[in-house]
Amino acid sequence: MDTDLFVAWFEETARLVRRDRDRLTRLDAAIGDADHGTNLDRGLTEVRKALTEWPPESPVQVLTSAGTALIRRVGGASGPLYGSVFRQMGKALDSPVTLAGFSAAFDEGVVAVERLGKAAPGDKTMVDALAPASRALALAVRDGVGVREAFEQAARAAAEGARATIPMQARKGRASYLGERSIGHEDPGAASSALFMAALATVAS
Amino acid sequence: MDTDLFVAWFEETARLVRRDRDRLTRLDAAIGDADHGTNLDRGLTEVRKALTEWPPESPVQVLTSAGTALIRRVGGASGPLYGSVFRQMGKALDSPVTLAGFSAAFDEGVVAVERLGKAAPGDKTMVDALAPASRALALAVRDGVGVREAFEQAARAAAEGARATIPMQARKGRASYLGERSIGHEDPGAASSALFMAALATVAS
Amino acid sequence: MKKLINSADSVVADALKGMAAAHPTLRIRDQVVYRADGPRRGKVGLVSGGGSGHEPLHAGFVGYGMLDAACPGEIFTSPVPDQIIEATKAVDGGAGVLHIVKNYTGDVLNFEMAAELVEDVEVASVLVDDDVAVQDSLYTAGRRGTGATLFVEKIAGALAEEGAPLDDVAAVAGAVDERSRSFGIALTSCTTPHAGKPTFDLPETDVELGIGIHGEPGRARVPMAPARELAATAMEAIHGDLPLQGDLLVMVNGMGGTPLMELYVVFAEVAAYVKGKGARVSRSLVGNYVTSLDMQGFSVTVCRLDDTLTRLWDAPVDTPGLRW
Amino acid sequence: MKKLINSADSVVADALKGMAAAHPTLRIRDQVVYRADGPRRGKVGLVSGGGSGHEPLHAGFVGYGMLDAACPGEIFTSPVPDQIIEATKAVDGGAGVLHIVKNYTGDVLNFEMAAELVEDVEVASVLVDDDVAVQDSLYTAGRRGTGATLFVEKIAGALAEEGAPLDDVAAVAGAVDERSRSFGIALTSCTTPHAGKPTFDLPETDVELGIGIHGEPGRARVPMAPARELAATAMEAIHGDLPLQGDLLVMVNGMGGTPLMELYVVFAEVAAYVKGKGARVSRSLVGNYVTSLDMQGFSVTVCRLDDTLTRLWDAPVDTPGLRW
Ligand SMILES: Nc1ncnc2c1ncn2[C@@H]1O[C@H](COP(=O)(O)OP(=O)(O)O)[C@@H](O)[C@H]1O
Ligand SMILES: Nc1ncnc2c1ncn2[C@@H]1O[C@H](COP(=O)(O)OP(=O)(O)O)[C@@H](O)[C@H]1O
Ligand SMILES: [Mg+2]
Ligand SMILES: [Mg+2]
Ligand SMILES: [Mg+2]
Ligand SMILES: [Mg+2]
Repeated sequence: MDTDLFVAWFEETARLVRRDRDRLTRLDAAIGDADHGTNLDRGLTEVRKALTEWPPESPVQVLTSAGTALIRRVGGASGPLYGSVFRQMGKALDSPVTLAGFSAAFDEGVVAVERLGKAAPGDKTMVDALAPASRALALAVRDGVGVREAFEQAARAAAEGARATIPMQARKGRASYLGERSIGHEDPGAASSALFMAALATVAS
Repeated sequence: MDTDLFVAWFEETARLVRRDRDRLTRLDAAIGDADHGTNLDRGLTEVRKALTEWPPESPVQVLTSAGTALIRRVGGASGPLYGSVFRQMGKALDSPVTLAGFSAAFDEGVVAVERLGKAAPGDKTMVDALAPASRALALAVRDGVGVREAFEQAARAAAEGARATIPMQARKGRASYLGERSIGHEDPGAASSALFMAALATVAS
Repeated sequence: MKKLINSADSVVADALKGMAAAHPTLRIRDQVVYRADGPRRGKVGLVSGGGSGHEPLHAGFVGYGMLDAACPGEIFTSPVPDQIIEATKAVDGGAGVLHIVKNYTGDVLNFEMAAELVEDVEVASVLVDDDVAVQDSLYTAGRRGTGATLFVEKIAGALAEEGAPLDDVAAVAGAVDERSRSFGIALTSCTTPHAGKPTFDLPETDVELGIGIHGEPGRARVPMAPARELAATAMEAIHGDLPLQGDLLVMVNGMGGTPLMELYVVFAEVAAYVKGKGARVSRSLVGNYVTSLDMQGFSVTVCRLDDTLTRLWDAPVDTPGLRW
Repeated sequence: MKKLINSADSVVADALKGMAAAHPTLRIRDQVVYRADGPRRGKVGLVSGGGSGHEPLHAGFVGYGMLDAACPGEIFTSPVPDQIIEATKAVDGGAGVLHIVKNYTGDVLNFEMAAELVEDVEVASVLVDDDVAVQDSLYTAGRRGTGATLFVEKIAGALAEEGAPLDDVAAVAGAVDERSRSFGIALTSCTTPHAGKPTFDLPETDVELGIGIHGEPGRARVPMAPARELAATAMEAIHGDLPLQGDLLVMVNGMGGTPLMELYVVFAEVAAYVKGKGARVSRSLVGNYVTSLDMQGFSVTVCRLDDTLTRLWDAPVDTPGLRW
């Protein structure tokens, strides 16, 4: 896995988030404050700008640069959280990048989010998409499947994880204010996490 | 025409205005500020209260008391204007009250409004209902018709006068701000003037 | 329509109760709002009033350096002479009383009646008519009084506080009115508590130009446009009537339902427009001051300042709605 | 949706341009709003911030006796660490800086990141969490920060102006938060410029109880009721959490689209409720201070005063949004 693949990952994510911006904002309107799509779209535009203006020379640079751009431009809860995923992943990534290395580093990123957000699976947050994706990657490594297949499994796990947030009652973030009224809606952060993983599957194929 | 008839006139007007309050307010919403029905209803409630609390002993007292109550409670443009009609009419009324005396006094009331409001027929105001009513009374006196018939002719003239304001462009009051956009709506003050005259016809029959 | 009221009939009285509870500097009696510390001997008294629904105008401008009393009528309905007579007598400190009257038929008639009926008090009147949306011609009731009322009340109030005689206070009030122009634009109608539904229907695509402050529809309906264009429309109407030059006092006023953030967006455009004409925004005010219930929209009021007016504008004021 | 904006993307920047043009006492740089006369040597600096859409909070409270800087984020979006870091460095006069943070995950995370990254400046933080509509439990992100933020900023700002050290300023800020409670009710949803339609649908017959200030729906939906009952609902929620007693500072705050007249109607009911509990409205504020764009509705915030807090509340303040 080379620098270009990592760059392509964020470019494809940016494309998907732009495409789904209004859907993400609508999901956030239902149980939050109607800004998630706009926030993330603004952040990923900044990520693309950063990656173009200072062309990265390694996967680690891509992750650090993207994470920093997200922190610098997204704001809200999701900015620091997504920023931490990728900055932490960048810190943990060994080169050259193997699937096992990717999986381990990604998991550190997910753990960083859980720690920063004090969120656990079942709290109805992005963790409910990210953690299953990370687990799927780990299983794929264990089972020795190829990169493409592994990323596809991760994307599926993330999408299922996002969908599984629908019946949950939120315990973290803005949706938690709603109490039982948060039940019945997909978490916007989990939905956007699924887009990150879908983008990964696309660029690996 | 005795004191009771004059009291009954205002009581019947109060009833009609209460019944048509929302219609008058709607007319005012179209070309004014949506308060004419409320204003007049409040004023006539006060008139009834005044006539009950201090029982009048003559037609002049009814008119003065009603006019004062209207001035004291209606506010807006219509309060001073209607108040002046009846106070001025009271000043001009001779006793005992004949149809000719009524007609002459009423006309002085209408002239007072024209003077106070600087309004002439055609300006799309209450004058467009009051002036024709006054003319109808004068004609009835000239032709020697009975009181009941005279008041009915006045009521018809007022109603026609009110309807005739529809195609007019307002030159006085709030509706004048609308310029040509005031065309096509009945003037609320003319409509309420028609109710005063309708009430008169009812109590005389 | 949902409103934070107990009933349409009691809304004005209930709001005045709230004002009395919130502002110990005010005294409220028989639907007249007074400065609790008035009248002051030898000071010209300032009385204004008009229909309710324009808050903080007028009652919110009662206090040191501004009004001595305000007479709130029912919603959008001029006060009655009784209120004005009471207020005029109560605030007279021996130096006479100035009536500040917005030019509406109802306000004019009721204030005139009151002025005639007050005995033993010297009364002068100033008519505020700043709205350039209305032609002052034989075919209208004359220009409406809108945003400039605040300027007149503030500046005349400051001069009265200095102890100037009635003639001078009336003169400066008249000067402010002559040097001021306004224009308003509505994005939505307001809803009066009694009517219970919007006074006019305005589709999502359109705005009303040249509105008044009583939910009267405007002079024309045009397609919605960005803030820059709407601000330019208002400024052109004003500039066309009174060329913008020199030092200006500029107010971007919300109609009641428009958030402050949007008013600042408009103010940025107004300031740029003024600069483009070579004039200068010397003093400014951005906020909801002369409102029309819950209407969304804004008005701009511009006053050409001179040194005296600037000094009087800057003079201390201490009212619920304006304080410095 | 009609809004007085040029575009949804530029609304925050455009509004800040307007603020800069309207208020010479402010200096605005890189989406941070500063006092033009700061920093002052030896004075603790106060920095707050949060999503935009709550105007005049926070930027409107920058000035003498209140904030030294405000960091406005995008609409309803916490500011980013860069803004907070810049602001913190710029306002430090050597005595350290207090971050006043409303308790929302995003605000907390971004302020924490910034605090970690600022070097050479002593930073303390106070978390405002006054909204009794939210249970502070393991099952929520904790109570939200709403109206009490204004109280914290005003009172801590006054103490900082007196030259108190950072610890004391942070302590009084914490004390104000602990002694304050809020509850909000919405009659309508707000509409964010980007979404372009109401965040939630609320029928003509219903209101939302226990709303936040970002258009989040509330905890429950109940039938619309007269102002008296809605005020009682809010006051009961507050009184149930922090019994009303002694001298109170009471704010009836509009959510942005509600006219002042209605807020006074509510205030009258709130004052009557307080009296009924044997407590006293000692200080009050009625107006649009901590808003949610164009939402119609109100919130009540109550703070139990003591002599020190009263003195600090009364101390002079000179900001666009609060001045005495
Ligand atoms: N404590 C938390 N831990 C993990 N994720 C969180 C937490 N709080 C919020 N989130 C995620 O952030 C998303 C909201 O992001 P966004 O709308 O951009 O920020 P904000 O809530 O500040 O408006 C939520 O849908 C959720 O997935
Ligand atoms: N100058 C005037 N002369 C005569 N009638 C007038 C004048 N101005 C207004 N009116 C009448 O008053 C009516 C409006 O009354 P109302 O709605 O109660 O007062 P306002 O216009 O102050 O809200 C108009 O429909 C018109 O008939
Ligand atoms: Mg959000
Ligand atoms: Mg009317
Ligand atoms: Mg009226
Ligand atoms: Mg947000």
